[in-house]
Amino acid sequence: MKEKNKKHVICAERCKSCGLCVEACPKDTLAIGKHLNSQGYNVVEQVAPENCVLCGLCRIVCPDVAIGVVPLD
Amino acid sequence: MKSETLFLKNTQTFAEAMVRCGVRYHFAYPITPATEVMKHTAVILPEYGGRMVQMESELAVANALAGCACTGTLGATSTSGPGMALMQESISFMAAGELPCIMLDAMRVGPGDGDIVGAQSNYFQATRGGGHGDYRVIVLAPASGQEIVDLMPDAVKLAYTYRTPVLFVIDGVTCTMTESAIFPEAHDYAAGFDTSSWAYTGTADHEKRFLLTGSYTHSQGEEMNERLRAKFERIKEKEQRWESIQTEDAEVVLVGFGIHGRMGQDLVANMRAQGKKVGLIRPITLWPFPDKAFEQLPESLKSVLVVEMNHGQMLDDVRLAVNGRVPVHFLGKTGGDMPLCTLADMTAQINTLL
Amino acid sequence: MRTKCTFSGSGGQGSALLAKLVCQGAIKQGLKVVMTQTYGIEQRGGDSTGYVIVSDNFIGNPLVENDADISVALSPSIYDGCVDGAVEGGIVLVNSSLITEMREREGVKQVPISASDMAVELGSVKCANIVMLGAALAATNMLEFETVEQVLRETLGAKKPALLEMNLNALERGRTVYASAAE
Amino acid sequence: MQELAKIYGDTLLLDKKFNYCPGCGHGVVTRLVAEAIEELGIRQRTVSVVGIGCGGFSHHYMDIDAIEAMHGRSPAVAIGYKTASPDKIVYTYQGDGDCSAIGLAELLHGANRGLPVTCFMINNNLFGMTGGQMSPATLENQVTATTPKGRDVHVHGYPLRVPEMMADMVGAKYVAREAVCDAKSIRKAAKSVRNALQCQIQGLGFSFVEFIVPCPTGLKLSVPDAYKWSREKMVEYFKPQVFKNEVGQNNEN
Repeated sequence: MKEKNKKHVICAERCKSCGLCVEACPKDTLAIGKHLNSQGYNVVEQVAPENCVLCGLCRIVCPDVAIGVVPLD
Repeated sequence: MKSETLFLKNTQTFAEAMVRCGVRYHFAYPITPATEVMKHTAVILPEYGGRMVQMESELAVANALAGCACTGTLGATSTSGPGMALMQESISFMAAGELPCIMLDAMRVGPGDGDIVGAQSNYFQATRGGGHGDYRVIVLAPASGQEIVDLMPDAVKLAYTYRTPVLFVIDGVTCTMTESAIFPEAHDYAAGFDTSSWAYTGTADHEKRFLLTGSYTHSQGEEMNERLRAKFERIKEKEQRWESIQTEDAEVVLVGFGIHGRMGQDLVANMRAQGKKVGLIRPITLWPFPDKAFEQLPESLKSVLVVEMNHGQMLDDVRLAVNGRVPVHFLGKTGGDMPLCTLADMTAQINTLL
Repeated sequence: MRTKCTFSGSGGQGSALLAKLVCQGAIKQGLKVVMTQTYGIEQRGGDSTGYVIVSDNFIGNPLVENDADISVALSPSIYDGCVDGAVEGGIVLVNSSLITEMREREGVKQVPISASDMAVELGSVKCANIVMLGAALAATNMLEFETVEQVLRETLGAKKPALLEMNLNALERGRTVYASAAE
Repeated sequence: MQELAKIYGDTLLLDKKFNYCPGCGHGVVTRLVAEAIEELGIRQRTVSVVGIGCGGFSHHYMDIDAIEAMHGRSPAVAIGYKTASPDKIVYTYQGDGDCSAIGLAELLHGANRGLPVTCFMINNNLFGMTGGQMSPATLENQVTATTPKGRDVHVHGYPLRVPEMMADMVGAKYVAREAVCDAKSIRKAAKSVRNALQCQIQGLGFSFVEFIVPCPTGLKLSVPDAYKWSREKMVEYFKPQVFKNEVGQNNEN
């Protein structure tokens, strides 16, 4: 599949735990986790990575440029 | 453009002088009597590859001028009292942002809407400013068309050397009188200054820059203010300008700027012809105020007479400079058909002081 | 030598032009000159006065402060001001076509000249100011008559030759009429 | 972070974290502007003139020169700048208070003047930085810090629709209202940002985009609720649409 050239990434340091990506994800792969970043926010994490279709909607809605789908090196 | 003598209204002389010295963009809004400047630049600026831009208000004018200055380009504006009032915020902004520009306040009578007749009612507005916070702008007060021409190269150099607005305040009487002035060959004085170290021209040749006149931390604000303070002190030390006439043995010294300083030259000549020991100090920079002119007042001095077309504004600065050594008297007038103290008024007042 | 002049009229009578012509003549003769003006807020129709000082040295005081050596009063509305604004020993040229009532002022010589009527005879009421200019030159020594003729040629000559002829006539008429009227 | 930088290029400074509140729509618009600048290859000749308010931060996250103007005056500053430097790309980034309250005259005259500059108005329908007071865009009956019983339109007037006023201006060549309340609207908004800047690059004239953005902090709502509120209430009154588009069709994508 074409999407195999890409991967899902989260920049934990930038996340502010707003949850917009969690809401936007069509496959419910994301959730606010327990881990705190240095800003004191509970960082979002992929709870069901196997369901991720690399659609990139999380990147579109994220107001902090903290998440997205990037090409593999 | 070769050297030539032109017979112009002094507002037009101002327009010619600033364009010949490098002003390329003139932002303005019509207001009597400053309108003459924009009428003139609208005609001549295109010949120099520049443009007069009429804006929707003096608020917009002053901010467009700031935007122009951000590119490192020399811009100017011209206005009168009420317009000057609207520009105060942006003048504070430009002083804080260290943006060079040339401004003219063709002073008329206030307060409020006031009247279109000439006055010197904006001395406080010019030297103290109505903008926000601790700031100063260099204020020049020429007394004739020729002096407007002669001061303009300096004005541009001051604006760029110190990166600050330079404000001409010229009473409406001087502005609206017509006389001849000798213009030297045109020269773009702004072009001689390298603005590449500060102008906000895009990151092609420098690291990201941004103009910030506020502060994100209290220490940043303090640092900005200290830097400005040091600059203002430097200007105060180095840039005081004035003209003194026969003060060495004077019993009364007349102090007047602009039109009154100019009339003072005739007054001193007339009174000296009658054997009366009168001298004149004519401040040319209103900020920095020429304190140094008052350092060497003679033993013979009995009093000082300040003459202004207002209720007594420069009077404060003269009193500070004289610092109680002799009495400082005041003669002032605002409004009316011929809104200034006549030579006869001044002579009568001085006779009571001799 | 310093001559102070006041040129007054109602809007459209050309008092400002009159003042400007004197200035141009002065510059031509290498003299110092300063012109100030007063006018109403309205663009047209108000009273207007042009003050001119012609001098052979630097003019410190640029104002005519009720000390005009020569005054021209073109309309009744400014007549009083012209009489009061003259210096002791000064001359007031009165446009007697419009100013029918004159008042005495001691020490000031008032010369009635029916400038508007003469102007109409010469072709247009608009040249009444030039009639007065001719008279003012005759009344003072501030400028050479020929200098002003030359100024008129230069300012009007190329663009409006017909007007030039009329104005030159008006200037001459003013000069000759002053001599007889001043008797 | 380095991995995300790969897709954003040089304009967005990802080592600087956004100072916006969690869920703030400014973050989305700031990113869209940065992406468009990157895509159009204009970073080194672009200058941002920012207003006073939360939008004032926007330039800090981009590697471009910037001018922090006085409250409301950014369009006038931009016009002065563009007059002196017509080869530069100048855009303003202002909130609805800066743009449509104190700075409405500068904005509208700027639009009408038609000089090719771009103004972005980020409409979160209140004054965010000063703590959620009523702005011209506050909806009728909406509770804010200064309208504790809701905006009384008989006292404070009606919510102000800004691009509608420009649509008829000859000098304005690209005028749009977008929303950034969900993925679909954000994608459309991205297109408008590009078009607006393209309009300037082509020297066509003034361009303007208003963005309806949620301000969870100012609205005192959870992030999802604030987005829902904006999608339902704001977008109903401030209808997203392209009012005018004179940008060359070949630049559409």
